[in-house]
This record gives sequence, structure tokens and C-alpha cells, in this order.
Amino acid sequence: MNILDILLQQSPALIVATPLLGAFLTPLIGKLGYNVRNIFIIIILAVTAFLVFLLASDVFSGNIHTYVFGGTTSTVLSNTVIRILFEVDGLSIFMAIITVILSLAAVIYSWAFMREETGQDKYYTLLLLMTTGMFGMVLTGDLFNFFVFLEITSIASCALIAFWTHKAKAVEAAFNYMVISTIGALFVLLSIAFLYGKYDALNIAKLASRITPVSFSFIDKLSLILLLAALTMKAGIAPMHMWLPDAYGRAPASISIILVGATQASLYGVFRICFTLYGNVIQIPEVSLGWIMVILGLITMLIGVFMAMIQIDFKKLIAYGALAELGYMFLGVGTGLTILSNPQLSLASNSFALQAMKGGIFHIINDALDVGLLFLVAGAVYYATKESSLNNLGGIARNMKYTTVFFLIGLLAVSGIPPMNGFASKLLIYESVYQLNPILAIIAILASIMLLAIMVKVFYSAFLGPKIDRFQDIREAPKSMLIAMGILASLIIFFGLFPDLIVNTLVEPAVKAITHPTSYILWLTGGV
Amino acid sequence: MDIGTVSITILTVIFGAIGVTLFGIIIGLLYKGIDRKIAAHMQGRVGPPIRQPFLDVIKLFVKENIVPDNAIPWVFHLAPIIGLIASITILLYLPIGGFPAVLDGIITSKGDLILLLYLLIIPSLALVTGGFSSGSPYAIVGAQREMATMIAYEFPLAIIIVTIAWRLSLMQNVSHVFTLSTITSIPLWNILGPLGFIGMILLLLTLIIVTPAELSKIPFDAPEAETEIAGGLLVEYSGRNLAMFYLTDAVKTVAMGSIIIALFFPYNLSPILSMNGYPAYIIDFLFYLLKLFLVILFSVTLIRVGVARLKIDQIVYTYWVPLTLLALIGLICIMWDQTIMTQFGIPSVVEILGLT
Amino acid sequence: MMSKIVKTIAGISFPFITIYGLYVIAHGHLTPGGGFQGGAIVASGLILLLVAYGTDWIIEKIKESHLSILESLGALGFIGVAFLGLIFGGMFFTNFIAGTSMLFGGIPTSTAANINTGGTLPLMNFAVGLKVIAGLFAIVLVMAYAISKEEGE
Amino acid sequence: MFEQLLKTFDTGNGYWNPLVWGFAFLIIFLIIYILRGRGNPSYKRGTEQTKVFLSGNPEYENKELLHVKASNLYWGWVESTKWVINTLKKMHTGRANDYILWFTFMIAIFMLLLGVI
Repeated sequence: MNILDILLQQSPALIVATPLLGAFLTPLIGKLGYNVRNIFIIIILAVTAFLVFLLASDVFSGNIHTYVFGGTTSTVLSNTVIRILFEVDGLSIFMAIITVILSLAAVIYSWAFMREETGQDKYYTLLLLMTTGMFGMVLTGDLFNFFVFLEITSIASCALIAFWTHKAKAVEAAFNYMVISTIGALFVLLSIAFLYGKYDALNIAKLASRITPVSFSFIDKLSLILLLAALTMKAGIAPMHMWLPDAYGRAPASISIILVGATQASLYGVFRICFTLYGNVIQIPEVSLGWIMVILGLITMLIGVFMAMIQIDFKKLIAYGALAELGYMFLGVGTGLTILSNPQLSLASNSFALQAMKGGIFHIINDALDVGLLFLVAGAVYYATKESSLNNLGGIARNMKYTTVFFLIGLLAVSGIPPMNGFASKLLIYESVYQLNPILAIIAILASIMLLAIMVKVFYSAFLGPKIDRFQDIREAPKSMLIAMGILASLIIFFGLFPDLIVNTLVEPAVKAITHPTSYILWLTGGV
Repeated sequence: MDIGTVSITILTVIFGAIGVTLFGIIIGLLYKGIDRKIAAHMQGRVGPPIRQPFLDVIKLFVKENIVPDNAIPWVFHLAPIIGLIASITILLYLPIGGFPAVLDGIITSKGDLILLLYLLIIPSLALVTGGFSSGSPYAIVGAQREMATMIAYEFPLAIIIVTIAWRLSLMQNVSHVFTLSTITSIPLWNILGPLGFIGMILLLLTLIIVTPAELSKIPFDAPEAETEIAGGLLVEYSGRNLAMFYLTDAVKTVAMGSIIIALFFPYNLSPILSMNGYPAYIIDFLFYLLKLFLVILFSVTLIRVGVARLKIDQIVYTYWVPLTLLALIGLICIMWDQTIMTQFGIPSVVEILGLT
Repeated sequence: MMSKIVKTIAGISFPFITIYGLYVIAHGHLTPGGGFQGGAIVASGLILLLVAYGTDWIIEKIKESHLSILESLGALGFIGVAFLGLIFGGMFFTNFIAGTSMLFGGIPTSTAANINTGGTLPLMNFAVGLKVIAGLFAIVLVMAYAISKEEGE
Repeated sequence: MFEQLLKTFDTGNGYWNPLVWGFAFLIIFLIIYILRGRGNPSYKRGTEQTKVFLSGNPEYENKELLHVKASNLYWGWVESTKWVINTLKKMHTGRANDYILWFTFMIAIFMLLLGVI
């Protein structure tokens, strides 16, 4: 057994443990100096990235990778599952890849972006903790464990949103986020308690196998509603999105980009609940959430673009844009769910549902890259000019050439102009959801054009225009920030040029994972 | 894939691109001349000669290419080029006369309606970016109006495109309904019943009113509005950069006309006259030019001469309320058509007229 | 700054509180309580001193940065034991001590509580206890310091 | 591997091949660039020519005043969709109480839709 095999076998635990170890070591390493600590953190995340890709190579070949914490012994004693389990399938690893890309970019970016700040040890500790939480959320196979990681993520992100404590608005945004996310998390806990009380299990696979059409009752419905409401709220779906633009907009740019990942981890929670936990009862009419998802997606999209149109704060505007992008994911996946949960229809005869889901899932990673890049650009502009209002900016394309180019790439990608990656996933969504109802595709196209208008407005008011005396001597963003933006931009172009490759390797296993919940549920009894 | 196929593919793309560029520019300018001539006659003037647009372009190439102080030079120069290229690439996906589209079948790539919708955005986007980058208040006002117009007309346009694809997707044994070759091979007129026929006419009407906005022509030329903001987003452009935009406009007219033809009038003369070989290509090409002329005449020239300019908020209102409603009624007609046809056994319009 | 009576009583009761807290930590695997609860008790003893003797006196003796190092060490100890489980037991968090002759390696019997059982659990309790003592006290210390600064101005 | 990279993206309802499009784009770029190169590239720097055109009005000393502010963009669009935007603005109060209210509201909606109440 060579070292790679051992690493692969241990990777689910190590992916969570490595950033956690890094987080605890950071205050100690921080005593050794600025550069040492930053290199250490980048190495920690690079190792994590290596482990994620190692695990991905295994999961993408069709396995579901499980990991038992604390022992190799069989975990099923008669009818109970003991010990915490990690269960990694295509969707989990897909989300883990997004997380690792975003956090790596954020850390590289922070090198220069956070140079002047105080309390950096705590900043990096919290950042790594947040990453840990996100990894835990997407990899775990245990419902209670999911809650714990959800809390870790939200506590760490609260502290990070309020990192610029001298700004009253940042503190206010963090407070609002804390209130709403705590209440949401408590509802999650409550519904987990309901399910535990009824089915005597916390393991997602075990629970899912016990929730059957026969046993389905009031309490299952109630848990589903609470889980769904809390997680969609944490994912920022309208009309429970109000915390999101504030939180995204007020946090430091390097945190906004990780927050994108945190929101998407909650989105993962929604999908896991709808498709896997309630996978056996998906065809019961009360659980047919497809249309609800689709309509929530449309509302999110429209509210996002309309509100973004009138924003004048750079980052808040992008945050509303990100909101609109979330709507596309819900639209795509919701269309799939509608077909999947209708007993009269089947995926085989309605292949568009599969395509819509592929589009929705593909859009998750595209959104992470595009919106992430835009946030980083916004941070770079703030770093150079100390201005965040679009009304006071102008003409900085003269001084910041590379940043302008990166913004242009992000602009094209987020509004889905060919040949960027956003176009590929939106094309998939448009060309499939119309079969459920033509109006869906029409609104999606409209929202995408409005997104373009919004981003062009930013491009004009921040980057173009006459020379402004105040910005005469501003300089290009430092190298580390350019590198972070460059990583995301090159991924955007790569994904845009080879959409077929990405869909086949990354997206397909993720879609397969949620459309075939039985393989996830049945691994306990040995079936695949 | 062996070397031979690869080289043939590459050569096809290269020569196709060159051919389409020449075709687009020449035909575009020619139709611009015809358009001006007809408009002049309608207004009781003599008008310039038909070759006037060619002369205009040549003159612009000779003129100085001024870069204003307030402009960001690289964006200012790049925008016109990107706009022109993108509008030419639209033509690569469109069937012209009896010829299939240049990019059809290159590594199984085919023209796609949504792709065309987005490619149509790029020239407008280039125009907007160019206007914004020139740093003049007139240009900026014009550019933001162009963007608002774009949001406005994209709504009915999306309805038209999705409706057509949706109707095709109901048919048995038809896949890839967004592909242009599918759409041109099954004209919807042939399969729709009376209600759907009315819907289709409504959609065509909407598309004809969308076209002048897409091409920034009166009554939707608020972005340029010479009398009001002095040429709007083009105010700072001159010389060869302006020539690029001039050509973009010409090529885009051809592209937009060709899209209307592909969506609504994909018929060719040669099957009716049972011709084939070179004569068929020639007669189809001439017929295509005629169709293009009629489309441009109705959607550009007549509307342009007949009505006055709208205010920008009126434009948005026009597209988002009356025209969207019109297109939605078309959509609903077409949606109900299928049910009504099967329920009451109504034959399609073509069968009623006995044209099959 | 409190009166002499308070200072004396605080000084006398501090060792008892600390011992009790340490007892709760050490018996975490046998009795109710554990690292967190015991740590909170010890920290409350420290806070008693803080209240009685005043912030300035404590700040002279204990630096906030030292506390944060201790806190990190506690967290590191916890995850370190988990990693040791990976190295010696083959899986993350494996209780590799249980069933061996090492300290805490005993197998629990059903009749009597035996402190020499629990494997890695007591070790993790110690780590958590350390973290909680340092963390909780650091929070209160910083808050008290900030308040005293504000009053001083 | 090479062929896999070249493969067309098939959405089931349409095709999109960025590489072919990009190749054609490059070729047309070359043609247009050559065509554009035939034009006159010169102009008189720093003369009246390069000043902004304001119908003869004098240009402001402070150039920032020439920059149309972001909040003034898309006037026509905002004007004709005023009612939507004002409604939405009223929704976004920025208070935690209202956030919770919306959350509760959505739970109620879900309960109605899923038939709990």
C-alpha cells in the first residue's frame, strides 16, 4: 500500500483536519513573522487542494467514498449507526473543489490586501476555520455533524464580516447575519431533533432509508419545511436574502469570495435534503418541491437584478448580481426536481430535466468563479482608491490596466456572453427549462441581459471616464492580488473554452449523485 | 481525426470567414444605399446614389482618427473592431440562400438561436463600451440609452425565440430544436393550425418592430439622436474607428434580416421550380436577396420614415408592455394551437389552403 | 479594586475552585462534566481574582498574548491527539490507547468508576480544558481591560 | 484527449463550440485588422481636436464634473419600472426584525404549500 493509497483512504478526514490544524497553528506561527505565516497558510491550503483533487479522482471514477471517524470496525450494530461518518459522492466533491479554489484565491489575495490590518492572526485563523466548516458541511454524511459544521461556518463568517470593526455598517451587517443565521441554525437543529426522535438515526443514509412512503407523516413534513426554510435562507434565496447583500458588501473582499462558497455550501444542503434525505419519498405530492424551487429561483433572479440596477455601492451591487446568479441554480435544479418527483413523468423520456440539472450544477461553479473574480476586482479598486461608492469613482482604467481586463472578463462571464463559462451553463439552462414552461427560459434570458447592463454600468462608472485628479497617482493592485484574480480569470476562460470537458468530468458525476439517491442510501447495506 | 479532415476543416473555416466578411460588408453597404434612396423618395427628395455608403466608408478611412483626451485609448480602439467581428460571426451561423451556414457541421458545431441572440448583443455591447469609453457626456448619455433599449427589446425577442423552439420541441422525432438547421428545415407555418397561424403572425409583427431597435433606427434611435445629443454614443468617433461602426451597422442589418428570414421565411425557390446544381444556388441566392430586401424595407425603411423618435422611457415602456403582451399573446396562441388542433381535429392552415 | 476582606477571601477560595475545576476536567470521562465545564470553573476562579485584585494587577501577571498561545496549544492538543489516532490506530480520532497498558488504557468494568480508563478521551478533555481556561479568561480579561480604560479616561 | 477537447458542447437542444467560433473570430479579426490598417491612423494630439464635444460650451476645469454619475445611468429604464423598484426598495429595510419576519413568512408559505396547515 503506497503513500497515495493511504492518503486517498484518509483524505475525507484530512481535508477537514488539515485546515483545522492550520487554524490552530496560525497564532503560533504568526509569532515567526508575516511572510512565514502566509506561506504556511498557503501551503496548508495547497495540501488540502491536493487532497481534494486526489479524492475527486477517486469519486469521479464512480465510487462513493466513506470514512469512519475513530475506528475501522463495522459501524452498523444491529440497527444503529454509531460513530461519525463522512460520505463523499459526486456532488460533495464538486462542492469541495469550489471551496478549495475560492479559499486558495482568497488567501493569496489577502497577502497584500490585508497587509496593513491589525489582528491578522485571528483573521487567518477564522478564515481557515470557515474553510473547515465548509468542507465539513459538504463532506459529512451525518445530519447532526452537518449542523455543527454549519454553525462553525456561520460563527467564523460573522466574525469575519465584522472584521473591519471601525466601520459601523460592517458590524451591523455582521450582527444581522448572526441573528438570522443563529435562528436558521436552531430551526435546523430542531428538525434534526424531530427526525432523530422519530427514526432513531442521525446518519443521512440511514435516515433516508427509513423515511419511506409508509412511514411518512406530519413530523417528516415539518422537518422538511424547517430544514428547507433555514437552508434556503442561509443560501440567500429571495425573499429571505436581505442579509446577503449587506454581508457580502461590507466584509473585506477576500472574505466576500469565501462567503460565496459558504452560501453555496448551504445550497448543497438544500439539494442534499431534497434529493437524498427525502429521496425515497420524493414522489409524494407534498414533497414535490420542484415548482417551489423553480418559482423561488425566478423571484431571486428578478429581485437580484432589479435591486442591483439601482445600487451604487460597488460590492453591494455585485452581491445583488450574485443573488441573481443563485436564481439560475435553483431554476435549473428545480426543473430537474419537478420531473423527478412527478410519478407520471420520467427522466428517461424527459431528458431536458437532466440537462437542466446539469446546467444548474454547472452554474454553481461558474458563479463561484465569476462572482468571486468580481469581488476581488472590487476589493482591488477599494485597495487602490479607498472608495467604494460608484458615484465617486471614475477613470481608473488608465492606472489599473490588469484589473480592468480582469473586470472585463468577469463582466462577460457573469452576464453569460460567449465564449465565457457563464454562457455555457446558461445555455444549458435556457435550452432545457423552456420545455417545462417557455416563460422560465424567457425570464432567465431577460435577467441575464439585465445583469449585463448592471455590470456595464459598473465598468463605465468605475473604470472609464475622464481623468480625475484625486486618482492621478493610484497604482495597479499588488502582485498577489493580481495572481489571485489571474487564477480565477484563467479558470473562467478555460471553463468557457472547454465546456463539454468540464460538464463530462465535473458536473456529470454530481448530477448523477443527486438523481440516483439510492446508491448513496444503500451503501450501508453493501449495495451500490 | 486524421490530418486531412483537420486541414479541410481549417480551410473551410478560413475561406468561409473571408467569404462571409466580404459578403456581409458589400451587401450590407448596398442595402444601406437602397434604404437611403427609398427613404429619400418617400420624403420627396432625390437622395444620394446607391453607392454612396461605399464612398462614405472610403472617405472615413482617409479622415483623421481622433482619440479624445478623455477617452481610454485601448478600449476606445478595441470596441469598434470587436463589434464588427462579432456581427460578421453571426453570419457564419446563418444559412444564406441555398448555401448552408459556413460553420454548420464543423466538428458537429451548428448555429444555435440562443447563441445568435447573444452574438447579437456583442455589437451593441461594443457600441455601448465605445460610447462610455470616449468620456463625453453626450456619448455617455447615448450609451446608457442604448443599454436601456437593449434590456427593453430583449424581452419580446426572447419570447419569440423561445416560442418557436418550444413549438418545435412538441413534434415527434425532432431534436436540437434551437438549431437553425432544424428550424429552417421545418417552417412552423406548415404545421400550425389557424390559431397558431395568428400567433405566428403576431410574433412576426413583434420581431419586425424589434428590428429597428436592434439596429438603432428611428423610432428607437434615442441612443444616437442627432438632433438632441449630437450623434450620441458616436459623437467622439471619427475616421477609421467610425468606419468600423458604420460597417458594423451595415453587417448587422444583413444579419438581423437573415435571422428573420431563417425564422419565418426559410423557403427556397429551387424545390418549387425543381432545379438543382448551380442554377438552383443562383436562383436561391437571388431569392434570398429579394427576401432580405423586403424584410429591410418593412422593418427598417418604412418604419423609419413613417414615425418619429420615441423618448427613452417610452421605448422601454413600448417594449415591456404592449410588445411583450403582443408576443405573449402569440405565445399563448401557439401553445393552445396544439390542443385545439388535436381536440377538434382542425387541420393545419397549409392543409386548409390545399398547399401540401 | 476591592476591600481587603474580599481580596483575602478570594485568595483563600481560589485554590479550592481551581482544584475543583481540575477535578471536573480529569473525571470528564466518568462523571458529568468534562473539559469545557471544568475549564469554565477554573476560568471563573481566575475571574474572581480579576474582580478582587483589579485589572491592572492581573495584566501585570498575565499577558493576553500568552493566553492566546495557551489557547492555541489546547486546540492543537485536541487535534494532535486525533492525528495520533490516525498514525497509531489507522483512522482519524481512533482511540489508540484504550485496551493497552498505557495510562488511561484500562478497560472499564461495569461496577466501579476507574479513572484509568477512557483512552484518548481524558487527553482530549485536558486539551479542551486548557483551551477553555485560556479562552474564557482572555475574553473576560480583554473586556475588563477595555472597561477600565474607558473609565480611566 | 485532443478530440475530447475539440468536442462540441451539446445541450440536447442546440450546439455550441467555442473553439470553432474563436478560430473564425481570429481569422475575421485578422481581416478586419488589415482592413483597418489601410485607414488613416494619425490625428493632431493636444489640439482643439481632441477636446470633448459639448456643442461649443466651455469644458469644466474639474473633469470629474464631466463624468456622469452611476446613479444617473439608465434613467429611462428606472423611470418606466419605478413601481417595481419602489416596492422592492420598501422591502429592503435593513433591520434584523424584518429579516426574521420574512423568514417566518416563508415558513408559513412552505407550510401552506406542503399541506401542514
